[in-house]
Amino acid sequence: MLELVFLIPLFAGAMATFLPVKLGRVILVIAALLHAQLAGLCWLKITAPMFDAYFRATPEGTLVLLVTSFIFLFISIYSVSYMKETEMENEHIFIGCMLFFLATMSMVALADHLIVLWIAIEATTLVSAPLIFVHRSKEALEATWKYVLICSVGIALALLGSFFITLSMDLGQVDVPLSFSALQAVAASLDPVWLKAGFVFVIIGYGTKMGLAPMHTWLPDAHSESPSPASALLSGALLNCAFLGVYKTHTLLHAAGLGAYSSNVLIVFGLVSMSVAAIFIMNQTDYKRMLAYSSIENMGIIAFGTAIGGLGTYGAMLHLIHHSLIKSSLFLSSGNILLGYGTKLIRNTGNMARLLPRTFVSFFAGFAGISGFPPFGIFISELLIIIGAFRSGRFVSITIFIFCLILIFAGAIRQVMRMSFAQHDGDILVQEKILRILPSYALLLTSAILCVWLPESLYQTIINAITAIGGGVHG
Amino acid sequence: MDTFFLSLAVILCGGVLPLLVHRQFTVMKAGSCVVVAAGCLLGLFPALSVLLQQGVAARVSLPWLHIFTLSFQMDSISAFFLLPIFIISPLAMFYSFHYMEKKEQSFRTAINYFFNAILIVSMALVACADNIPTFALAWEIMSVSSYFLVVHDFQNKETRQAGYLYFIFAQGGAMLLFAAFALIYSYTGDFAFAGFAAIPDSAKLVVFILAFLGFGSKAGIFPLHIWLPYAHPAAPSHISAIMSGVMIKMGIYGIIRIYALLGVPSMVFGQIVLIVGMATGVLGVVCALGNQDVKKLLAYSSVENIGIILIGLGVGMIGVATKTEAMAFFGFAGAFMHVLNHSIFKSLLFMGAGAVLHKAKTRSIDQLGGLMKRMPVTGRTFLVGSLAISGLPPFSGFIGEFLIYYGSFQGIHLQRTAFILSALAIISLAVIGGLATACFTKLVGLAFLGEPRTEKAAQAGEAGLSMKLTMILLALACLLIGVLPEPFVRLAFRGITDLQPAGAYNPAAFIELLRNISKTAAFFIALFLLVSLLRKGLYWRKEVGAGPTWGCGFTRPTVRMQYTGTSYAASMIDFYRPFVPVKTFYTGIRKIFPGQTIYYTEVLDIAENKIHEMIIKPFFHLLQMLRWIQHGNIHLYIAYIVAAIIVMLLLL
Amino acid sequence: MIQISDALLSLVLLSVLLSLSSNRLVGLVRIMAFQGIVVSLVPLFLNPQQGVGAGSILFLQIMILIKGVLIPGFMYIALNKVKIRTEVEPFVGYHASLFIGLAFIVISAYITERLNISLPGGHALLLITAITTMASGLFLLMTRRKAITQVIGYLMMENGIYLVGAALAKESHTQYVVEFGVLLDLLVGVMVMGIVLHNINSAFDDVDTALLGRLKD
Amino acid sequence: MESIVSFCFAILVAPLLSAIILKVKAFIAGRKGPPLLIKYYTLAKLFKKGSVYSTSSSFVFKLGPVVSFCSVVMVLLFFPLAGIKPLLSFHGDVIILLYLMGLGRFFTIIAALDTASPFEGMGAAREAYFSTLAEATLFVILLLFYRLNGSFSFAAFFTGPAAINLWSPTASLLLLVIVALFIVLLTENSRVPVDDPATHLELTMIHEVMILDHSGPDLALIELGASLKLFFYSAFITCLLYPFQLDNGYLNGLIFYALMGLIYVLVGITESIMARYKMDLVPKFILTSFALVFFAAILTMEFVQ
Repeated sequence: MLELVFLIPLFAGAMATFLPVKLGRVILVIAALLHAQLAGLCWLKITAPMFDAYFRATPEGTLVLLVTSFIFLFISIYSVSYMKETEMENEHIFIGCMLFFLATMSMVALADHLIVLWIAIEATTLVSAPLIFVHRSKEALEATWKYVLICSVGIALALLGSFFITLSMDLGQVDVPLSFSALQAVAASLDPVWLKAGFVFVIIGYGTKMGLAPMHTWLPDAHSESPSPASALLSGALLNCAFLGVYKTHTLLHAAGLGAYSSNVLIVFGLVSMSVAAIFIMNQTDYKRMLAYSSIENMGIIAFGTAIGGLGTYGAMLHLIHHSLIKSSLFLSSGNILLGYGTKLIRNTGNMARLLPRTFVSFFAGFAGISGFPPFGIFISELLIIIGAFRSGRFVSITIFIFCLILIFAGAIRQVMRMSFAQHDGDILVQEKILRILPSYALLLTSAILCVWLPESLYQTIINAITAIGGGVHG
Repeated sequence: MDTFFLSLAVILCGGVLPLLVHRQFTVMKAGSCVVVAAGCLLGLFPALSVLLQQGVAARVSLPWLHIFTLSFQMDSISAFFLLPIFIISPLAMFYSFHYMEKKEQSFRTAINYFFNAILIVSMALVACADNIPTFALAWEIMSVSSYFLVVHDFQNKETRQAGYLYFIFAQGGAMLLFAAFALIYSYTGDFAFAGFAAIPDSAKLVVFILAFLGFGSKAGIFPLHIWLPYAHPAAPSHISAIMSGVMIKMGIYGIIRIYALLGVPSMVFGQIVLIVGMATGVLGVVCALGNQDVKKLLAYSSVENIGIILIGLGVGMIGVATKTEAMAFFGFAGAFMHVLNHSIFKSLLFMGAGAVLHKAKTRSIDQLGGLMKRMPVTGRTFLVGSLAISGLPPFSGFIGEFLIYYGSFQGIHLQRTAFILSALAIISLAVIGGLATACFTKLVGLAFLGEPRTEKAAQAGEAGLSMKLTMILLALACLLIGVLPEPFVRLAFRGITDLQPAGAYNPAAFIELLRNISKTAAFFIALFLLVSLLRKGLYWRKEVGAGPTWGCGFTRPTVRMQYTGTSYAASMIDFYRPFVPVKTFYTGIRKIFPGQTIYYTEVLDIAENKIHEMIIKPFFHLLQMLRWIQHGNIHLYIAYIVAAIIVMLLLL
Repeated sequence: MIQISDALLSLVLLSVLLSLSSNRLVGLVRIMAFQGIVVSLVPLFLNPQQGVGAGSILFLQIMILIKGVLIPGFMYIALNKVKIRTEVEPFVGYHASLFIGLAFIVISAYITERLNISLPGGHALLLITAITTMASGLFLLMTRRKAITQVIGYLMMENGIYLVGAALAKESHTQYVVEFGVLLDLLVGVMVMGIVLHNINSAFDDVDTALLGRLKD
Repeated sequence: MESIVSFCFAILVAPLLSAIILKVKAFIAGRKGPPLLIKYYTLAKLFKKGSVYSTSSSFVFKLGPVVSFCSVVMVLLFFPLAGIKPLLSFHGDVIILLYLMGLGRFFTIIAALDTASPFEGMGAAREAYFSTLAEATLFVILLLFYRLNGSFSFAAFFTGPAAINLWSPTASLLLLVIVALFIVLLTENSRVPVDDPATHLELTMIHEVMILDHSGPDLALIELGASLKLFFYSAFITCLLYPFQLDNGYLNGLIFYALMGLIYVLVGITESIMARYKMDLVPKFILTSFALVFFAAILTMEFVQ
């Protein structure tokens, strides 16, 4: 009963929405724990889907599911403490939507049917809108509006793309169920023109959701205005889900022999995203926006890595895992900073090393991790992507890639050092609490551990996920 | 190799220990020093045994993350570069025992010790790494740990800026390295270093240039040295000693390693290295001359010495390219020797500067003076260090430079390009030598001699015991290598045995020459003692008076009338203008009864200046303009999506 | 004999043009309701020879309910509740919009011509209508100041996409469950938008999206 | 044995030769001038005296004269005078010798800075500055010689069959070298037009101002050292002028010292007919010498194939 993975949070969410808040918090954590176990079962291939026309535990989906489940567990622990501190209005709605969000994301991860995937992704937009919106400030409203509208428009286009893929099937005179796994098998006989057109719309559509420039415009607003646990979920889990949509379509094109085309498209989008992130990380004034742009950058990296194939794709998958872990940890730390200083403006923060030492450690370590320093895994993934790109002879794009990485690092370290070390007059509003520190530590630690020891089965899952598009470790 | 890893483990323990016992300040420092020193001592054994028993190259590899192996190999080059790491680092730790005195910053000191240990370990791993991922990993750990050491005093704005700059250069350099390695991998499909030589020649050049820039940014080649004069002064002095004495050498190690691995006897490599080396050396020393900040001056002097080492390497590479064995041999050996020497005297000088900073509370030469009497040990050891770094016999610096000279002279008989380059190498070495003398006479003469220029300098006292002992030890080493160079040069010769093209030369005749040098040095010292005795004799039973310095008729001289560092260097700097711009600030005299006026000059670093003006500024302006993209207007945001679709459909 | 489907499609086109030139919000909502119903009917008449299954009848009813009644009704309530001034307030004038709408038709005709694919039943008009509707929807999204007109633009775009789906996809692939899901998403989406709209109105005293420009770099 | 004698003779004779310059200058100015033995008198007087040390100075001040004297003596030990093999010599000794002179300079400079006198500082700065340029010239000369003759020591440059001198096929190059060396001689020994040892304004001096505070035997060592240094440079030029390869050692010596005397006279004449350059023109003057030898070195690309 694979579907339990998203049914349980769905049910829990409904319960949490209507039950008292205190009970809701307990439900949140319990549901997260249950979900983690179910995801584990799914990973171990113990559960089978009931509606196998629509759902299926693909390796890439399993990977995303595992990551989502894992970070959700820690975010849920964090958000319990966070919500206590902020005395949120409508907390039951927040908790409910968190769980709904988990449910829809799990559905994305398991969806195999083209349109079901679309429905699930669209649903994530809808259930996450209240998460952004929860503070009801003018900025939050604006961010929510932009999020909902831009993403809806984008995803509507993805639906169009899915229709085009259906059309290519009709034109290719094949009649199979409209699921990725079925299409994969007959990919060669699909009509190439419409398949490409479908890919264009899908990548624009899901790319909007994934935060690929130039469709990324909603992302910095939404990620910076939502409460930190929600930002962590948006950045660490949601973007992966959207990526999954892109990835599956890319796989389809690759199987149809159009891999070169889709790779080029992905590379261009990846690089544009990184450039845009570079532009805005330089001189950024708001640290949550900075993290948001960093997510855009990393999605660009993942898209790029996926596209170049070989080691690069392996690197992209590793990047996906580690980015989720580290970025969600960073957003959790940023929540502590926001509580501590009461502002998102970098210039009003400072001297974190003294004032919020534990947060400083997690924030700085997270930053080092996201910039590709060992002992965090992004070091490996970036190295692999660079190597992979050279291996496939994409010299111009890798030059831009490296240039953007340096630029982003230069921009971000400036702000991070300012926050960590610069003079700050004034007191800390809310002190650090162990419950709000440990989750971000745990996430970082996981990344570090995965950089030292990657379990065999996880490695195998990654390999299974990437072999379909010519990824591998010997390419 | 087991001993090697054991020693690294011990060093790591020495790093973790302070974190555990940071509440007992003295115990923590002493414990950490002892453990790290023990680890380093242990590490010296395998390094020396590889160096002394020719051809022993130990290799260890273990799997990592399914697709990599972490593999280490200790050949003669690695072993040689391990020497400074394992010798200088414990001494610097020992020095820090009295240098890190702030008990209230006990935890921060513990963190400093922790990252210091990590830095030592990572440097050792860099030197022994034998494939791409291992190297990249060790390299990045080295960068990140040294960054934390630089920002030790993070309250200080300048320190933060220094750390910022350093981190960017470290990461940028690392990216270039990754690119170089990736390019190699794209041909070999194998992570191991061993296969590097198999790639096509055209790619080798690109790889070499990328790697040269990447490693050069760590070593401090011109114009990528910009971070150095900021980071070294910002770090605590024992860290500066390690960074300048040891860490930047890892950049040199990288250049040598990539050269050895590519194994291409092409002239171009040598030309690049030599020309960059000359520019680095000359501009480094001129900038050093122009700077009045003791530690900044020393940092620029490190740039200069990197230049000298690169000249040596360049000469060696040209020697290989032109099949002039002796030239190759001596160029490389000289570079190796200078690496060792520089690590010794530069750490000595940084420690001296640290002692001055510690006691006189200022780094500006123009505020010091007369320290020789107030800090006799520091002053004397600093003098020895200065003599050594100026490359004067009978001190150690001369030996390395001599080898490089000797190598360059071997190239004089060659034709055209090789001849001109050798000639230029010799000339630039001479110019660098002369300017280094000028620079260090300035440093010693103005900071340690004469009268104190400020109250702070007048009240300075001698440094603590551990600091003194360390400096004396290093100063003795400088003299020892200068007088008895043979065993050390032999080590350098052993060091280059694994540098294939140069390894075949038989330096027996040269050993004779070394003995001659050693004899000359001894003779000179004997002569010196003789003349001193003679002088003693001449003064025997004579009246020796004391009085003020003759003011040339000026009756009321003050200490402020002494020559300053700025004025000392002014005309020499002027000679090298446009390459060394000077910023002058002068308020002028305006009114009939002029009030206070301000005159102020600063020697700028051309690389920093020009890069900032010509690249960074316009580029940032462009970025600022592009920020318009995120204007907040949702209609246009949707238009972006539409535009993206249209473009993609048109390109379909 | 005039084919019913062609007539319906013409009606859709007409509604698109009307919506472009409409200057009253209430009118716009009514046009949308009309368009929703017509669009829902199109698939029924597209392939008359195939016959009509029970499933599709049921689905048609749900469709009309959602597109023609629920969503417009919901927007109507929102319109009343937030007391929006009734002008549409475009960035691009009504006449210009109308002309652009006509241009869309021409361009879609050209594209359809170029695509040169075998459409079910040879309905070239279907594709023209679909593309025009989508383009006009996007156009409304980009050129209308009020938030609620953007929602309408979004709806129009969805209608266009639905038409494409109806034109291109065989029913056998999508089995109603999925289509129902799509519809549900649409409905919830519009509701969420409406809620946000409501909140925007109470926070800003207007739903002019030009006010929503604080978040920028 | 011969070498020791020649070396001792050189040390004894050097002050006398220095006095020749004074004599020539006086002659041209139409004065009688000091006696030829004036330098000996001065040295004797200084050796007899005691000293006064500045309270500002430290041990470095006392070290200065000793080290600079020793360094010059060392150089002379390696130099073949009048074709006689020097006391010491080995392949590569030129470099260590030039650097030993650098060591001497180092100590002279810091000894000057030790007095805390602004004038001495000024002199020290100039000394440091000009010698960096002169040193470059010397190294180019070395590399030129190495290219011509393949040897690497003073003894090998100037003795043996392949000795470098004006009578060899590469004489045209050597002319340039001799002019350059003469300029270096003037610079390194603080002669007009670079420096004016006879001036009475400290602001304009280089070498003399650096030793203002030295007195007694210290000063004597410096004076003697200065004479020896001048002797060394003159001998360098002399060796280039003529190969001292006659069988008769005495004749060799005679020609050698005659040529030496000639060079001193030349220095005297230069001092008499030229004015001291403005300080900022001096580098140009020294650079001329560098340009000359560098040109010569480039020319070897044609000569030596």
